[in-house]
Amino acid sequence: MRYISNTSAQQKEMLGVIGVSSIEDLLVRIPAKARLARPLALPSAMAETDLIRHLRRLAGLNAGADDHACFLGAGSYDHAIPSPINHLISRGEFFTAYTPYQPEASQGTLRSIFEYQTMIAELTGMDVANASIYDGASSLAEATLMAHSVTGRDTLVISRGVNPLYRQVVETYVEGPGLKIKSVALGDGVTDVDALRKAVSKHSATVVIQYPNFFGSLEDVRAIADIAHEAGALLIVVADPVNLGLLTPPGASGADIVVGEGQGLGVPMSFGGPNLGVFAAKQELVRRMPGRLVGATVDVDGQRGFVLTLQTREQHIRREKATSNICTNVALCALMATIYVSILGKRGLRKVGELSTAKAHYAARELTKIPGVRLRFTAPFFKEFTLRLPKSPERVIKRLMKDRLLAGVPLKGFDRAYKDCLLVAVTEKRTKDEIDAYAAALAAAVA
Amino acid sequence: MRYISNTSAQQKEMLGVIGVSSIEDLLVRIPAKARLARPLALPSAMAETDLIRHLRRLAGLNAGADDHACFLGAGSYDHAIPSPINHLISRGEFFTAYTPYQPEASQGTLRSIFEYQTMIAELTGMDVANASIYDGASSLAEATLMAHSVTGRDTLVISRGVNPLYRQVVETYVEGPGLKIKSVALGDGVTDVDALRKAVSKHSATVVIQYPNFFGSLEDVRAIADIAHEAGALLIVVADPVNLGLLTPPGASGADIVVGEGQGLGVPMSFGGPNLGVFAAKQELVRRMPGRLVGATVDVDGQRGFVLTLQTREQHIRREKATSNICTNVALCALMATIYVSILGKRGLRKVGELSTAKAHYAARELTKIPGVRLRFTAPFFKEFTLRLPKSPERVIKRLMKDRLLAGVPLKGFDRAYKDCLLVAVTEKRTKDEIDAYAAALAAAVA
Amino acid sequence: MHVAKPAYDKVIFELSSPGRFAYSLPESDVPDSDPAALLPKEHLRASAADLPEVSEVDVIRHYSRLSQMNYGVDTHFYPLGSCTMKYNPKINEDMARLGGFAWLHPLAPEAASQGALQLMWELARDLAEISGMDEVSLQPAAGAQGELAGVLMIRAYHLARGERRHTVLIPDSAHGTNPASTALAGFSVVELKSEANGDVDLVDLERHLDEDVAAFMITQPNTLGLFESRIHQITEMCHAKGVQVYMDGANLNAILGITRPGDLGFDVCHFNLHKTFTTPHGGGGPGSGPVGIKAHLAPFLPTPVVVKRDDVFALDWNRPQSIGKLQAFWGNFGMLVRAYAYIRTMGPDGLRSVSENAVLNANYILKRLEGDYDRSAPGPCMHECVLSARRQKKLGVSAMDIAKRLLDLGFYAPSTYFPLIVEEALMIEPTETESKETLDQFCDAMIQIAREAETDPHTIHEAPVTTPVRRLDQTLAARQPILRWRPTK
Amino acid sequence: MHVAKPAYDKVIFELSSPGRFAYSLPESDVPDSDPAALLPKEHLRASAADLPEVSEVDVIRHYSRLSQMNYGVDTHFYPLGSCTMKYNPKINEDMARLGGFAWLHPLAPEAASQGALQLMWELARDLAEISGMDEVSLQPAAGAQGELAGVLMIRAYHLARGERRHTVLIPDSAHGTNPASTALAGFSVVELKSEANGDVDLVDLERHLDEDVAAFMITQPNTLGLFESRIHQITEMCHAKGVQVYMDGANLNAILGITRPGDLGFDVCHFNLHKTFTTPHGGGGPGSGPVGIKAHLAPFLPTPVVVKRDDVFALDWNRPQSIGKLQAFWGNFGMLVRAYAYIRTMGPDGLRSVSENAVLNANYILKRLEGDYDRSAPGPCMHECVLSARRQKKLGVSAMDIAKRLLDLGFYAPSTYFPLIVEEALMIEPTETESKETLDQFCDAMIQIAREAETDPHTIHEAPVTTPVRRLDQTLAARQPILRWRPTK
Ligand SMILES: Cc1ncc(COP(=O)(O)O)c(C=O)c1O
Ligand SMILES: Cc1ncc(COP(=O)(O)O)c(C=O)c1O
Repeated sequence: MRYISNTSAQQKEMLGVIGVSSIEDLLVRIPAKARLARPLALPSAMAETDLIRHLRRLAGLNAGADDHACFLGAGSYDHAIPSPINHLISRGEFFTAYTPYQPEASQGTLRSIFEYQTMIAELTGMDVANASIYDGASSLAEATLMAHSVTGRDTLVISRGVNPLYRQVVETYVEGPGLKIKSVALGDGVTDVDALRKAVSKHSATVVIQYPNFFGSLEDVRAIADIAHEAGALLIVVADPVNLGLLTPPGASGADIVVGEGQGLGVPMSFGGPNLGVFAAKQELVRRMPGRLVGATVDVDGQRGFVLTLQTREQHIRREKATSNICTNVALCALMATIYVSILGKRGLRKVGELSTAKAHYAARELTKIPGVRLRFTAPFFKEFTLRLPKSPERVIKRLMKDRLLAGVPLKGFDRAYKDCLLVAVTEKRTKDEIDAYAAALAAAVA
Repeated sequence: MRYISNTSAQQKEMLGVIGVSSIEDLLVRIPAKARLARPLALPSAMAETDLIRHLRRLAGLNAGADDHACFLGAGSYDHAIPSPINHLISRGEFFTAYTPYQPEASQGTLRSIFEYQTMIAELTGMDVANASIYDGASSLAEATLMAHSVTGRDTLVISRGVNPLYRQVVETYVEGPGLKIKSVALGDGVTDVDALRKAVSKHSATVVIQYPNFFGSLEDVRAIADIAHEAGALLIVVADPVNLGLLTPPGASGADIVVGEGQGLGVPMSFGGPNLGVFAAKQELVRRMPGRLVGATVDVDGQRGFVLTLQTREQHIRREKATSNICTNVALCALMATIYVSILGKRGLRKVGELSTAKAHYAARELTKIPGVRLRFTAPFFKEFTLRLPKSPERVIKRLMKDRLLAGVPLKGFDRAYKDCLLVAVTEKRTKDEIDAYAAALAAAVA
Repeated sequence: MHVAKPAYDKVIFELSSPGRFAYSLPESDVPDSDPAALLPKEHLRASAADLPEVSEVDVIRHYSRLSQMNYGVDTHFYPLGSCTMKYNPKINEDMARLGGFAWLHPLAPEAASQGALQLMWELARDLAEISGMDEVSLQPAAGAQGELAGVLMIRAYHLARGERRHTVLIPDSAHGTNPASTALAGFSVVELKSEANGDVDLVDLERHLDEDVAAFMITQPNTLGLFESRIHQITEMCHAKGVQVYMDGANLNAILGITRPGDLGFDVCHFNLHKTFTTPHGGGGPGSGPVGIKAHLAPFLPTPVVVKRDDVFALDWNRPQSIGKLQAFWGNFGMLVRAYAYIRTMGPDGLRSVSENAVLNANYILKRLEGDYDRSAPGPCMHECVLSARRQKKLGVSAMDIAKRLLDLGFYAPSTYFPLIVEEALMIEPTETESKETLDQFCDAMIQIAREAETDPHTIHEAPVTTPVRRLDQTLAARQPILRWRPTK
Repeated sequence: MHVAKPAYDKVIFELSSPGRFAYSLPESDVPDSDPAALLPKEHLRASAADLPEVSEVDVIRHYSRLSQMNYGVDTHFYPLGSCTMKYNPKINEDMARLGGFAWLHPLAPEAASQGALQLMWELARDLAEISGMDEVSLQPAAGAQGELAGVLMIRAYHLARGERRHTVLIPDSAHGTNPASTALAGFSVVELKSEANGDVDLVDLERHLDEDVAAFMITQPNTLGLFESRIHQITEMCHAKGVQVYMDGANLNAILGITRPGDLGFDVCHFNLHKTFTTPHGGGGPGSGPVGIKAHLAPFLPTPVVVKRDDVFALDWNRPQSIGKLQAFWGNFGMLVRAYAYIRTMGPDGLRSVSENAVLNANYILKRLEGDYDRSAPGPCMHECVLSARRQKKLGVSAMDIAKRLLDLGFYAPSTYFPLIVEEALMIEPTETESKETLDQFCDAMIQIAREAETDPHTIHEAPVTTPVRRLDQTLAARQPILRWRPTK
């Protein structure tokens, strides 16, 4: 076996040293009735060339954004990924290292996480960020638990502008602690502030909104922050950091915790995972935060170095009293994001936002010129918007696939009220030609 | 510019230090009439996403062996390339290093070349190998010049079994020194030994054959070596090292110099370049060899280390008297080959030969079952063979492209005598299914 | 004499120069693209985020240099117990990066995702076969999330039967995520004392099993690297009291093709694809923690479930009793591709051989070191062995000191101080991918350190001296947390 | 105190263990596959080649560790004069690896290679525009082969006009490949003495120009990094005598978009895509050395020539006067893809900016170091500057010593002892991709060394001490050449 180094001669030699005659002798603690008496019923071993052929075939059955114009969003976005990222993260010293438990032999990872924490704090406008959570949804779930533990309150007030997939994950996570969820309806594409005001009470641990929200619209974060804070609840804002090069950071509008999906920062969509759960908070909440934190310190010679710190929050020390059960997180995705932000930098990240805005608005203009196609909401949107179609979105999607266009996410599955709606995302990667082709194809499809 | 580090502020600062006011001031030695008065007429800069789109389109116009079953050979072969090779050679420390002029900072490259030299010597059955020549053809050309300089003789006796493209390169290289070339005809697929005996004389610097030859047939190297040596000529054998895991190494049959194309050892075909010119010789010829050589030595502390050695053969020292003009060679391709040979190893390389033989012979059997399709020669062949077709090979090729089959190399362009012939190569990568599909498609095409 | 190079000591922000950039973005090709005209002013950032301004060469050089400050499996032996730091095959990386996988949007139409869904369906089926479980969900993002999912399914199961059970039993030898996940699922954790070798104390277990107990959660082989022999008895005892048995599958690398959790009576078992199935650790993830269950728990599986209907693969959302979702999409698909490629590469015989060699390697180390370090338990171990440095501790050399010294000798360190029930624990997991030569070098180093503890403890206390930084002040880091870079004025 | 790790000291053969393997090959799926039955016995190797027997993890770890013993542009500043060690963009690597490029067979039908041919056709056209030449052949595999092709075309040109000219004039400052290639093309080389700053000595040139001279071959900017101002006069003098003028284009990075060889009167010029156009050096190649020519030399271009006919790209073999082929196929296509990607990325303004910044960076270094090292010539330089360590040499510190000391200070070394006309030459080419910060660090190091030469030469003589090996015995290597590994008994 090419992944097993010892030859049978060496195996014999080692058994000799151990003083047994076969590997069986080492398995004596496994009782006979526990033993599997047959080989595993799995396909037999494939050679590398056969494996490649097989997996290329499977991959070929999928409509990837590498050869389709992708207007899908709803939590995963086809932003351009600069080439250096993959080259750098593929270096074995990063790729095949464990969590930096031995900091002296892990300064590469530790330094990059420290940079990552800084970037996320900057982008979100918060004081501190952790080293990552699995994805945006679980990051939100962790944030609601944290709000609960900080406030000692049991009700979560969540806008229906928050990605429904995220809300489902929150529901899973709050099952154990038995927290209650109050949903707040939308007005015209954004959280109904009056309804929110009514929903909030002294039992509210947190108010959760998304910015821009699931439908692409821009919430009035500041106003909602005030409502939450008046009631003594924390404001959690779900935000995609790739948008925050251009948009006002939630921290500047009063958020106490900002979570979100960082996939847009250089992480391939990869059918939805691995992703990058971003988590940032105000300084005073740091000791209640879930996940790893890297801090700066010095070594015995006084030289700067980095370590995992405030570990008494974590499961390996605090066990059932830990702030979270998270252990393995998504360090490599955080590294991708760190390199992404380094490459895009101060001006580039803003430009990604500008281009996405411009192209999304152009697309909305062009698409709504088609008879019967309208914007579902009038609220201002950013790079994603909700269309109402005169024909079944599912049919339209199928039709546009023929032109190698991934037209958008149909909303029926999320909410039947939106069964005639299509959520369209337009990143900086989309070209005018692609948008025009989309408009032409859509016009034909709904004609 | 993302590849230019200095900002305009820094540029100004630097100009200040230099004591000039603009970059123009640094270009004073370039006379006005030499200056280009307009911008270069090139397409304007493309962003990375646009570039990717453009080059994917160009690449998509080509029929690569990644999605076609490739039966093309004639000097470039679709052998399987183990995945680790690309991962390792892509490490910046290898990829972006220069020729190891500072050995202390280049031990990685030097060690790997030392390993490469050892592997090539082993495979070819020779004493020493150099660090590489551009490709098999230029390697052969260098070998003929070396034979000329060693023997002081002016005539090269070259079998028509040697790849005609290689013979063309030899012609180019011997134009300067004014050497004469005598071609020796083929008998039934292999060099006509009687004709060879007649062609050889005391003016012959070398006899050149290819093993297996251009048409896939196996030459009697030993017999030809005797003829060459009797006349005091050196025997140069062109051989593909990937075949020499199974086949008798030319060194064991009397070759004095072995050259060949090492592309099969893990180097992508890449439309024919970069390739890997292999060059190996007997010990006594080492000081007449072209190209770089790495040798073992010790450092001031007595530790083993490696350096470029016997450099007085080379152009940077010997200038017009150097054994060759070669400077940059193909070190990275040599590294690919080194890793390839490490992965395949003693048994794997033999197995590549066995599988190629088996599949080529199976293909020959199946294809020649088709009425009118015959082997052009009866001489034993290895992984490549020459078919005579009942219909125009060009037409057949075009027809089979529809089934994503690259059927073979038509021989008309090389020699009109073979205008009904197709040269078919079958590597270990081809499957029975592909061969059967080929047979079915060919049967239909010639029916 | 050789001297160390001064370590690189930059943070990317410190390379920044105003106006420098590495990005490549096209100019807008659409009309009317001024964001100030398109978005209300209050939504536009008042000032640009303070991010690095560097060139592409800055980025490449900085992160290449940072990487050189790390040890990885690709460069070093990494005997980190419980983590299964085996070699991560490169072909898996190529496969995960195929366009149809890496660039596939999770909400692409099902008809246009059939290859991805087929891969997931097959992988779930294969993991079920490997573990002897009936169904497998691939959604959990890592082991801890697999635990959460598993415990939540147990909870839902009891509730569906009308039972409210509040506690989960967990041995004191368990990994920290076990109690943490259990608590997160709303249970109280009762810690059971293990026997000295990590075996379950059956008497104690018996005593604790009652109608308030929802589950018993153990690691098999246990965290001392020993197979729990009385496992059938244990699972039967539990089942007799209506208690579900959960297996933490972190140590699955010991038993592939040899024995199966499902056949041992476990009701739930999670996998760590980033351990047993070669997906790289990446400096701390991403991982993937699929969870397998017996049929009675199937109604509670996370949504959606990948199903096959008439040769068409689909996501089934219609699972009214489901515990719901764990992450936004379907699982860490990129990791699933790697694990799938690995399983296909190895085949059934290969996988069995993995475990056999993992066990052989661990026992070889155990044998070679048992003279110099105390064993935590008698007899052969499975895929890892836990030694104690208590002898060295008496000489003033702790498990941590030994770990640091190993860094200087060219090895990453074993896990230390885990499991908690072993004093000065050194938990060593070599994995099957290491050769005897490497194991010998490591054992030689360990023995050298044992000697040094007796004769030259100073060298050990000074260690590491060859790493980019030396021992770091953890207390300072925690007391005055500096969690982000700030410009020095 | 920090201490260096002991260097890794293995050769792959030393990791071998009989029976171990890393390969993955399918079993034969065709009948009758025994080679002994298919091939005559004498063609089968009597005994297996003595190759390594190692596992995949052995391979990965060995070569990862070897790589760590190298300095590359990705990790270090590489001020190697004449080599243009600029940053190699990563996107070029991705593009060269696209399936339709990397897996394309050179003899695939033309109709199935249109994308590759188009790329070559466009690149040749672009290089012609950049250089002001009329046509460009992409076939030469490196600079030296480009020279050979160029000189052979000149030879063919003269012969076609019925002239037999036997000599080529080359300045003493030339790179070694110039005389070597010229000799290979069958000419005698006459070396011309340069002026002290590397300029052509016009009087001497005039004296040598006669009917036996086929060509004059110079580097522009010259190897001292200076632009030859009287270039029009020179090319005119030559042309008046029927002498062709060849430009070694190794230094093209200095003049992109500023001036063009073709406009200066050159008849032939080669390019080093591995210098100016960012294809990586790979530890010594592959490179790519296209050659550009004026129309009168077009009949002699190497075959085949990529042509465009009615929007279809083709290889034109019908060139009866061609000098023939230089390598088996069409050129180092993989490198052409990279160069093409680079030119498209930069555009005309970007390329000009490359040269401007390359010149700026070199002059900045020159300015900062001219107080401590002797300049080889007055005035501003182009893209590189040549310093002399003759002052240091008097203190017993040679150019080589300085180079070694730089390795310890974290930099690769400048080119040393080239050009030959400068005593103790240190040839420094920073390239445009380096930042002022890096240049300053380098200059600080150089100045530190100049101080050390005065006060602490011992440190310099001991250098390098931080590299995996220290100074190596070159004499021993050449006297008793050990050119391959052999097992020790
Ligand atoms: C025994 C055991 N259980 C659970 C876990 C948690 O797994 P993860 O880190 O994937 O969440 C680990 C991880 O180290 C472990 O070793
Ligand atoms: C001035 C000059 N000419 C020619 C060459 C030869 O080029 P190559 O190494 O590509 O053959 C070099 C390479 O260093 C050079 O610097």
